[in-house]
Amino acid sequence: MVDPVASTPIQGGPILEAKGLHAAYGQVRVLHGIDFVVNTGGVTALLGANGAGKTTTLRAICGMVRSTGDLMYDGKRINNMATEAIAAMRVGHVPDGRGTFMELSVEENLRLGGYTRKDSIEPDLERMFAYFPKLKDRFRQQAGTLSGGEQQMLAIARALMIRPRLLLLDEPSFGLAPLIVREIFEIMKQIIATERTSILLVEQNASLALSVADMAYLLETGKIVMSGPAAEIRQDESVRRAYLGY
Amino acid sequence: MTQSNSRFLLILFVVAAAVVPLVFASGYQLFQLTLVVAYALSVLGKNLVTGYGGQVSLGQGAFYAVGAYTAAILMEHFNVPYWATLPVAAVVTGMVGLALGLPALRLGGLYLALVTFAMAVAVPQLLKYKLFENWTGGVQGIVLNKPDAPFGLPLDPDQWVYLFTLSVGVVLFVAATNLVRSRIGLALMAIRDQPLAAEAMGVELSRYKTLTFGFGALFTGVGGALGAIAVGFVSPDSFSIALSLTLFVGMVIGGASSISGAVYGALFIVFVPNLAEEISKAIPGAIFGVILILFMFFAPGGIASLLSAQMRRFRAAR
Amino acid sequence: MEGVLHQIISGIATGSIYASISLALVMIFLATHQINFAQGEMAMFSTYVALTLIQAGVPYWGAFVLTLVFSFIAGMVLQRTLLEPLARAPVLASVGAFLGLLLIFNNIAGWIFTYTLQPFPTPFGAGAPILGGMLSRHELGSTAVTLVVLTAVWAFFRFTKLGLALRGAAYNPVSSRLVGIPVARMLSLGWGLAAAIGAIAGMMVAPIVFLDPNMMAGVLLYAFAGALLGGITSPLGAVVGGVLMGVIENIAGAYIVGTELKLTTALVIIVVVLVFKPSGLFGKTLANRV
Amino acid sequence: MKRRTVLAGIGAGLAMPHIRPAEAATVVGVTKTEIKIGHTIPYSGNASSYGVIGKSHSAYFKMINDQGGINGRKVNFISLDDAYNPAKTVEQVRRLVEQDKVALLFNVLGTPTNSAIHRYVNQRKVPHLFLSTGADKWANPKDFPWTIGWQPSYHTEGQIYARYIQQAKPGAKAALIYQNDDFGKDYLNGLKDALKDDFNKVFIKVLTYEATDATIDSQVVSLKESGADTLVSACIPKFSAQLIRKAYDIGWKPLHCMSNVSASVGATINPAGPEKAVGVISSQYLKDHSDPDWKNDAGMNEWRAFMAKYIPEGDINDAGYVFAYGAVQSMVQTLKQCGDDLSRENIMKQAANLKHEVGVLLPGISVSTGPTDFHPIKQMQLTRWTGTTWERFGGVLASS
Repeated sequence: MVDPVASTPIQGGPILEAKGLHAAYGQVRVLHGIDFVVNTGGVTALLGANGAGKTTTLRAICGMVRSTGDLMYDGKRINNMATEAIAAMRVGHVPDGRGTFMELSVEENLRLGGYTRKDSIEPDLERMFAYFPKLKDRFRQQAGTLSGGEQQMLAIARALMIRPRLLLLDEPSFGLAPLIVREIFEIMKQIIATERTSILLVEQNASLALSVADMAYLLETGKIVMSGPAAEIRQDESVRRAYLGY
Repeated sequence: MTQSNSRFLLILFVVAAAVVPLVFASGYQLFQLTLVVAYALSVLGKNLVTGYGGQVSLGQGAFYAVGAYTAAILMEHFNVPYWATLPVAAVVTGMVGLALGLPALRLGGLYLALVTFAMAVAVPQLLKYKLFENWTGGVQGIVLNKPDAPFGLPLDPDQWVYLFTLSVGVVLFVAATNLVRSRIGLALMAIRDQPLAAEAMGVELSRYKTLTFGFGALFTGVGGALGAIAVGFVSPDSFSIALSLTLFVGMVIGGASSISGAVYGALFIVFVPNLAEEISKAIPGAIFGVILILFMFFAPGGIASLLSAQMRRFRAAR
Repeated sequence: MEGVLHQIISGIATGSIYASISLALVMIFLATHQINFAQGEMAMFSTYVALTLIQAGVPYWGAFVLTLVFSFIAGMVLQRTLLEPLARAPVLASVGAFLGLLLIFNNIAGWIFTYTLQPFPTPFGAGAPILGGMLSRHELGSTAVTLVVLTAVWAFFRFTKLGLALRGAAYNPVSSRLVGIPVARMLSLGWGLAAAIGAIAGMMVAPIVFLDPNMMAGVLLYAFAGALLGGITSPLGAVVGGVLMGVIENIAGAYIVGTELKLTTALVIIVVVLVFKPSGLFGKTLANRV
Repeated sequence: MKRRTVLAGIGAGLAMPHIRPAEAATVVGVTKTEIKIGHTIPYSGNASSYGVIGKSHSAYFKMINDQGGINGRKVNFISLDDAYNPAKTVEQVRRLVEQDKVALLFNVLGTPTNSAIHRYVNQRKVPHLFLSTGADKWANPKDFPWTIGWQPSYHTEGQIYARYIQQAKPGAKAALIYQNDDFGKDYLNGLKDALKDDFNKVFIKVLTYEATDATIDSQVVSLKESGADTLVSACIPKFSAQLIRKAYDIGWKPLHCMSNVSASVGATINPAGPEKAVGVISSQYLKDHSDPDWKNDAGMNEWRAFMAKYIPEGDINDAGYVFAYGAVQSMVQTLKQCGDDLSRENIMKQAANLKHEVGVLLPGISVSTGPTDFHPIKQMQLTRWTGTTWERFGGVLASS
């Protein structure tokens, strides 16, 4: 088998492309035709306020909400496919609320992350311990007993176990103390550098997100209102005022 | 539709429920309707515990039995008039409910289901236990006299028992409606939907849970007492686990989180077995099971929620 | 003293009947987080299928295996056709469906197979009972089978990827789908396995209590109580809990309160235990930091 | 306007309550061509095993109708499900009496269920005939002249065992196990009535079980430990079979008197193991299909022919069918005796004036009733299981 990490080219063409994406929860329409791209090996940030539709976008990608328009993953339309089928195509998802299997141990959480893998996952476990040494200490512990920060680390590690070609991260900073957030983002930078996974990062904390992203989109009430390279967005006056707070 | 309008309709409905059967129904049909009211009250008690309180009780039949036996023992051994047994039955079953509600706090979910299930199995065994035999009549049970209409009313016993039962039923249904709209009711629903948030908001979880259990037992117990007066007989075999399961069916069919659902559920458990029997004498139980499952498919939230959804659609269409 | 010993041994024998159904309950709980009240009736029905096969001339173990296959498939089909559509409905609707199933299986069994008590063959031979007649060969054999099933269930959940996925799917279906677990398939697999375990239980119980459509009516409550006493998440707990149920019941009935109140007493004891140890003797305590 | 009409209507309704005419004629449910008979039995629920009795009755009346009916009238047999729930029995019986207007009730099953309607049918003066229960209280023509049982009572059977034990084993140390309900309690009372003050001397251990128990092994162990050398058991077949097997396995060999309810070879002896039951005493009034003695018996062959033609799918080993076949004979005989006078009074009078033979009853046992004798079957015969058959001994015993 070809090593997926090595075979991923740096900053290739788009691995994920949304065109005119609409999504709704029953009668309530949340996304009104948005376009965006995640480039292979790149980090794309999706910014916006609460209720703008960021989480819904991730859920639409994973088939958790019904969508219309086009969602092209690796050249294939994936709208409304079964969630588990999308995961099997190596899309990792760190959901909002972290999605920890509270009753299971840390080890079991990680093994579940590797469910779709046919090869041995033992080396990956070791790799996760290298990123998150805290998880190694808590290997046999029930995941529900972990702190919020540790659960977030576990969620990221679990998603990485799938060896994702595309990693979806939903608010990894949510509800955590600033010190912990910094720790997690430091580790994430490390991951981005070594794993070279394509990432779609959803964040309310725009400055954090822009510090790791290379592309960014700004979402307001279900529409993309601004997009461009992260560095440019960072400089934009309105964004600075509204989202960066300086 | 305005609220006063719908209230008027409701009153009209209650009056019609009282008068129409008196004029048109035979004694046998009046007896069936009396049972409907008694079961409706019992299912209502279950709805309070499960639908509003969010606690699964599998043993509501035990409270029904306690209520029925309270009424029967008072009438048989103490010559208490039938109507006076109801408040006592209410108090006794309410107390039993509170006493059982206490461990219910410690054990939620499945454990409560077990405790109540066990209670439903154990109560008939306790009723025939030799220590209580002098009161309960042991395995033979107690035969009761049918009450006559008071004040020289020109009604036969069936008509009178129906009117009496219906009146008690209406009063308790109104009381239940007020209960779920009161602070207690709102707190209950908050506990059911968001236990942690409710606790954070200062709702005393344990107190309200126990209270619900007590109220639920009370309603079911009064239903049991009315049922005993109507049937005129109680025995341990009248209150087997099948009764608890029947009340459970009444709850899920009618709609657990509604007051009116109890009436639909009671109609179902009184009349659908007869329907099942019409369809097949060989396997009436299986036919009943199939009908039950079909209802779960097409009205998973119960008849009440199906009706209110239809009503909303109807209003939206207008 | 000999009497006490005899009561304990007979309690273990009866308890292993409860334990075998407890195991099926734990199986389905771990896989679906529900208690299937029709579990006992399904087991009874499977046992009739086995009896029909044996009477048709299939050798015991052949009928045994065929019955397992039948039950496994029937369990999966039931889940797919009846419970899958109710997945989004309130939990009470599923419980309602379980009760419907219970009635259907019970009544249909009586209709097809009649209500007459039927002896059911034992695979362990009819030799003399051991321990002064306290333990028949079948009771010994069926206890061994229960232990084998226990070990298999435990190992399945503990060591296999599929077992882990089943547990994950039951605990957290959303996250499970996100890591690629086909949750619907896991649920029907869980039903299939539970039905097969129930079928084993039925075939082991029937030679002791004899086969009739109400064979499991009395067993279900004890099995449920045993499963919770042992801890509903633990296969080992289910077996220990079931056996304890049998022993407590016997001791209470023979020496403490008499036979009329033995069930009540046994249940009170269990409730008291659960008040002090809510997750059961072997269950996991959930220390959930929010 | 509209509202006022509605209220006026309500007022009228209250002022003139519907008054039902009193039952003027006592001929109900009878026409020139038909007589309606009502019946309830559990077809659903835990006691649905008794449903075969209702099934048998329906088939039997179909046969009667095929043969032209009774005195030219066809029987319209309405059998309803009561799930063994007394409240449901009341509902169904009231339907039969008030809506279907049956002439009489026949063979309603169960003690609690019949207790629930006992007073009602007597107030209404509806013949309540040949009940399917062995309780003793149905034979009370003074207070309940409209109710009459059929089978020998459990109470009587208990007395028979008491006398047998006193005579066969003086100084016996006996034990009793009974099902903790009305059926089992009747044996206890029968034994107590027969032994009077001696009961506590003779019976050194009395235990119960619940019909919902899984096994009664624990009780058997306790019974053996008590040191008893004699055993009376009032159990249903499932537990009798367990009892016989367990007692044998633990090497306990008491003189065992077993309730007639469990005397079936098919349902009790075979499951327990015929060799383990050797020496068990029971008493019978019906013939047992699986007993080789009746292989070529005329009465049983008549029944077998009926089964083959009308209930071919029925389980021939189910004693319920034999019981039903016997009970229905008394019903038919009563109607035959009524001739053309099918008033309720006459039906009851004829039901209390029977003297007929029934092919499925043991030789020497017959049905007889009188104005003060509401025990249609008073006799039983003791039997002993030899390992292959029930061997009757000691002649037919009548209740005292």
